[in-house]
Amino acid sequence: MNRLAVELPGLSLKNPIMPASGCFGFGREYAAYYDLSVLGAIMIKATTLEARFGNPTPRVAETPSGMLNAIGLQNPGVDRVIAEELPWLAQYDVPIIANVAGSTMEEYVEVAKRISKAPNVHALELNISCPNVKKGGIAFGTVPEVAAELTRAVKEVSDVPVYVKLSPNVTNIVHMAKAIEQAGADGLTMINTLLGMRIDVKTTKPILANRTGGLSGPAIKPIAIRMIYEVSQAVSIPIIGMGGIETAEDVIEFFYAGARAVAIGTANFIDPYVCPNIIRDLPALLDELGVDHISECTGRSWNNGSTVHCGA
Amino acid sequence: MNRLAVELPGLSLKNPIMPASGCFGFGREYAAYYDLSVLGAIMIKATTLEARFGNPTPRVAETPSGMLNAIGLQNPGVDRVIAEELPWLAQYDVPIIANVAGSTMEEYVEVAKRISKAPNVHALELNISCPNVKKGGIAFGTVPEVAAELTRAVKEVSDVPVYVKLSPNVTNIVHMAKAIEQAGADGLTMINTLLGMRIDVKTTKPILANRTGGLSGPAIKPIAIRMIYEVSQAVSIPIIGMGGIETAEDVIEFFYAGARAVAIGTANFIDPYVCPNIIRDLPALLDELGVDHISECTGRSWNNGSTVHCGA
Amino acid sequence: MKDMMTVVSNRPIAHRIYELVLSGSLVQHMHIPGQFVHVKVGATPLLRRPLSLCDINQKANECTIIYRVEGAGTTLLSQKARGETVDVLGPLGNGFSVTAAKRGERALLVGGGIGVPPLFELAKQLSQNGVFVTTVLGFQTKHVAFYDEKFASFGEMYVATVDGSYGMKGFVTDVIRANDLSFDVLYACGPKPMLRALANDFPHQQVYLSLEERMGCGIGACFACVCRVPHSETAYKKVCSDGPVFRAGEVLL
Amino acid sequence: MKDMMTVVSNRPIAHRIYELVLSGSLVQHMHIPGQFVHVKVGATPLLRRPLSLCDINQKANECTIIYRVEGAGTTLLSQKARGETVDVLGPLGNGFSVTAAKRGERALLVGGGIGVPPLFELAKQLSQNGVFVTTVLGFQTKHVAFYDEKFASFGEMYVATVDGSYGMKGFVTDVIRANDLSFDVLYACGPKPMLRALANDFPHQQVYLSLEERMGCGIGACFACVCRVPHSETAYKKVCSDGPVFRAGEVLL
Ligand SMILES: Cc1cc2nc3c(=O)[nH]c(=O)nc-3n(C[C@H](O)[C@H](O)[C@H](O)COP(=O)(O)OP(=O)(O)OC[C@H]3O[C@@H](n4cnc5c(N)ncnc54)[C@H](O)[C@@H]3O)c2cc1C
Ligand SMILES: Cc1cc2nc3c(=O)[nH]c(=O)nc-3n(C[C@H](O)[C@H](O)[C@H](O)COP(=O)(O)OP(=O)(O)OC[C@H]3O[C@@H](n4cnc5c(N)ncnc54)[C@H](O)[C@@H]3O)c2cc1C
Ligand SMILES: Cc1cc2nc3c(=O)[nH]c(=O)nc-3n(C[C@H](O)[C@H](O)[C@H](O)COP(=O)(O)O)c2cc1C
Ligand SMILES: Cc1cc2nc3c(=O)[nH]c(=O)nc-3n(C[C@H](O)[C@H](O)[C@H](O)COP(=O)(O)O)c2cc1C
Ligand code: FES
Ligand code: FES
Repeated sequence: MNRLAVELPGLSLKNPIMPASGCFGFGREYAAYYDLSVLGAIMIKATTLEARFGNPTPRVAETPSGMLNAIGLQNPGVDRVIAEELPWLAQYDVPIIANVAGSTMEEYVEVAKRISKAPNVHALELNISCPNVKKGGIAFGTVPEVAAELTRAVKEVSDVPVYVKLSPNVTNIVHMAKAIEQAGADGLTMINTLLGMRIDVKTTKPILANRTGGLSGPAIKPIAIRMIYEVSQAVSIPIIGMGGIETAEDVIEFFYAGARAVAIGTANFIDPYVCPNIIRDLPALLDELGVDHISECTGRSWNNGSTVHCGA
Repeated sequence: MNRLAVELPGLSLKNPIMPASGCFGFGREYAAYYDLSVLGAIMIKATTLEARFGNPTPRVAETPSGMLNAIGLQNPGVDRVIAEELPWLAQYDVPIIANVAGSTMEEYVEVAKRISKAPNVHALELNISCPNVKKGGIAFGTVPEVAAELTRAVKEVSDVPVYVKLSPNVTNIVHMAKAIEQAGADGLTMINTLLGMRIDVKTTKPILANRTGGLSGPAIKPIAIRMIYEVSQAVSIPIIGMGGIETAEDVIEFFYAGARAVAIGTANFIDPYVCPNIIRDLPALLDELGVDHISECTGRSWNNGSTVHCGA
Repeated sequence: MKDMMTVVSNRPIAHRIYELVLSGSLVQHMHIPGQFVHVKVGATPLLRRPLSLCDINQKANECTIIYRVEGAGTTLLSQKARGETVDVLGPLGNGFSVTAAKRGERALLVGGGIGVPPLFELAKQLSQNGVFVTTVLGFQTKHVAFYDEKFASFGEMYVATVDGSYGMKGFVTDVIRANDLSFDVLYACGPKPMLRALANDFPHQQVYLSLEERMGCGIGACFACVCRVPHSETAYKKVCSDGPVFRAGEVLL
Repeated sequence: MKDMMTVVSNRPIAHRIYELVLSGSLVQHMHIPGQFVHVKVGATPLLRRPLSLCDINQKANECTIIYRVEGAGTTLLSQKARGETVDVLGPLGNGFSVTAAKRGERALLVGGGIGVPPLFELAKQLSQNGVFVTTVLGFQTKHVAFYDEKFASFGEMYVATVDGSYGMKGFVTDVIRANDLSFDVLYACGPKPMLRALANDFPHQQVYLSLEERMGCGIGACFACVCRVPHSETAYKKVCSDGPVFRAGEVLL
């Protein structure tokens, strides 16, 4: 028995560990460090319809136990991803989850339609944190109806299961999740980054050229855990969890909160071997915890009562 | 000239540094470490109508560069605060900002009415992150109309200016701030804690007895900076900033983002002398930055363009 | 009071148990057994760690702390070498009432696991006051036991281990019963179930218990560490500043 | 490649400038001047810090890095003592083309401030190849200048300081003009305005420039460090993996 194998819509994973979108490019760089086939899956970088250069630099800034990024969706466009990146990745025995982004619903739909037909793409991940240019730049992922509409539209054209990536920058993550579940999403991935900013005291200017950016890394882990805990008890579709994972213990914490698999982002930058290391460490940790199979960990800390907190 | 003096509605501060509510009790403990008169002001612990015991323990949990708390509004009730704590604080030459909390609008109003009459209370701080028991436990601070209504009601009865403390757990902090400004608030304080959670891998249980709690400390600083940056450019009432401040440099970063004064919470636990130390360090830092008066720092990094970010 | 103290020595004395000797002028303020220090181990982790004073040596300007390597903080602490410094806030809290036991009276000291350390300074001071000290130490197993010989130098010393690998098999309460140990004052520090058992077993005697609770500030300001008081819905005591030592019955366990 | 390397020495050589010598088997993979290592200084700060290789000593299994104390990372690095370890990822990036300058040709090495270090290994290798090395070093002021004598051992060496406290008053470009320095290949590392000025002054010659950019991964995966390429809206190069050294004109400065 493979104690780490996990079954999710469209995804038969040999283990539940995958690099998070945008933190692993299209895998080429990490392939120099280890065999990508050891991974459960790979979430590739956000892909848009046309090639994009992204934001001016600086694009990253460090924060206490975290980092801000404002890459700005730099990517070669869906057709080149299909022509160049996915075939290259096909040499590895690893399912690909394609991260789909856009500025309009039409763009998402078109990217999803095309990329979901690639043979090694086993699922889509809709990055709904992007601003909707037709709706005054309000992110798709902050209005339940808009996110639901987008989900439905993408589901209609996708050849593979669709996971929707939740933005944590919302008042009620459970409302969002339920709307997206009802719209037919096959799964959720969460959380994307929190909006943040840093200012350089010497120059008086924001450090990021884009001024604001997305906060990731260990700093956001408690927020991710809380949101996964809440959402996983409110929906019945599976959740791939992410946000600050660095160790096998962190992975178990996400499973206890309700995740069925996890993704690792920022930690890849700190240690390129972090994913294979976690995969290596998990069996011994399961032994220590007296758990046969990692799936048994999902939702272990669930509790039906609702929680209340007052910032005090 | 006092380079650190700051004027805010109801508050003539000798410097813009004050301990944040809930992180300094009613000052008694820190008075053993230094003379409280050195402080710009003191934000005292949240006060409710009746005495409350608060949540079961454990009430705190550590996170990367942060901590979670779920104290649960423990306090002796407004009448004892007025009878015992405020008169004791009156021995110090320091204005008090009274943090007002409640489970219903009526409770807030009653607490505000009573405590705003205390002679050394120079302003109120409405802690609107509390769940509204009459509205299904949805926090006052997450629905603009509810927050506005509460602000109006408290303004009507308060003898002193009213600052409203924004919860960061919202989709659009600018909407909240504007609604509260229109309702007549004299100022804003921000940010309160972010909702988070930690699970103990050994026990499978949440570490906090309350399960979720409020995330504070350096981890949330980039989120606070971003929100203050956005809100300060959208409203004309002053902002007292907080969230992860540890050093004089952090204070300047908050001013650049748009704060006119700052509060220090979690850092008091790590170094009881943090507030006087920052007050001591600020003049030299102003020299280094070539700034005569700290007020000149407010909003130095403002920029009219709006920012856009996509979590990618 | 807060100061940087210097590591004099820091060595393992049992499985994952370290004995840390610190030197600094803060020692001149340390007098009462059962008080603790709140230690900032490095830039990370963020919060301080409460650790009990185990031995106070005013003459040498040194104090000893014994800690078990648990998580990030104590792991980092275990890596501190002689000459390095740690940031210490303290002494904090209300310790054991040494004077509760009078010259010629019998004190029973009961320690469980990592609750043993503060009893050492207590045993020292009681002995100096002419109190007869009997100690019962409970551990999980032999290889995590420590300071047993040191306690034996003050008087009778019993050990219980859960697995029977050292001393009597069982709990400290079993030892007390088996040996019919009697006392004028009982002082205890250890896991809550042990404290509860002791409070239950000796409801009519002078019993002092040292409690543990997760802490924020450590000085009474944040209300993280409260415990309930009998017969009240809202009354409370703070472990950090009212305790960590309480009279049995004073707070709900 | 990633490994723990051991601090051999770590000492200040100018105001806030440190010279760090590291030892470890990773050195056997270090060959190319202008490459950098990505250093994790401790548990905090979170991200690695890119630092150029300044000297590679395969025989001794040692490499040298020179860094300026700027913020949290370099401050912590400056506190590392002999025998301590640092976590090093590297060597990374594409360094200077040593072979661009042939035996008997003249190489002009231009370094500004903390851009000076990678030129040292470059000067060494060029000299070994029989290339004539002239160096121009620019600093803010005298007390932050370093390695001037070391560079002088390879050939002509000029210094410019902004305040005129050492060498010529002005910028490296002033030195080049004043001394009418000519070359077959120019190699430069330093602040962007300096690199821009050099690229403008010598549009028709072989010019290699080493760039700096804030980095996430350091290996080409995160797209933090891109720069634009002439005549394209979407084309880019990554400083970490395509650079940090580029031919002038290859990327927009
Ligand atoms: C008054 C008092 C005295 C103590 N004296 C000693 C002593 O002499 N020797 C000793 O080994 N231990 C003692 N402890 C327990 C000690 O504080 C914890 O073992 C230690 O904080 C664990 O830190 P960590 O970083 O290794 O573990 P982590 O689990 O990583 O700590 C995470 C957080 O939880 C807190 N925490 C974890 N366990 C405990 C605990 N048992 N009690 C309180 N907070 C905890 C930490 O302080 C920290 O904030 C005492 C606790 C208290 C309250
Ligand atoms: C390819 C390359 C080679 C370098 N070689 C050297 C060298 O040999 N010696 C040397 O002293 N410095 C060098 N630098 C600059 C060095 O990386 C920064 O000075 C250092 O990262 C500052 O870290 P800090 O923690 O002290 O400062 P902080 O300001 O606290 O750093 C905060 C964040 O900003 C980043 N950062 C700050 N300044 C820079 C910068 N100038 N370039 C890139 N990232 C920055 C840090 O890496 C970190 O992520 C090089 C930079 C690059 C890109
Ligand atoms: C540099 C960087 C780039 C990212 N790019 C994307 C992206 O293209 N699409 C996306 O959905 N999320 C993107 N993310 C978010 C991550 O996939 C992940 O959700 C987030 O970083 C939290 O995980 P972590 O804390 O492990 O990094 C990016 C994050 C980082 C740090
Ligand atoms: C232990 C603790 C108790 C708090 N209690 C209150 C409170 O009673 N009322 C309130 O408005 N905010 C309360 N807060 C929030 C702080 O005032 C502050 O807004 C927040 O912690 C962010 O600042 P910091 O990162 O500097 O701690 C509390 C925070 C902590 C850590
Ligand atoms: S730890 Fe803050 S009150 Fe006890
Ligand atoms: S730093 Fe990540 S691509 Fe260059």
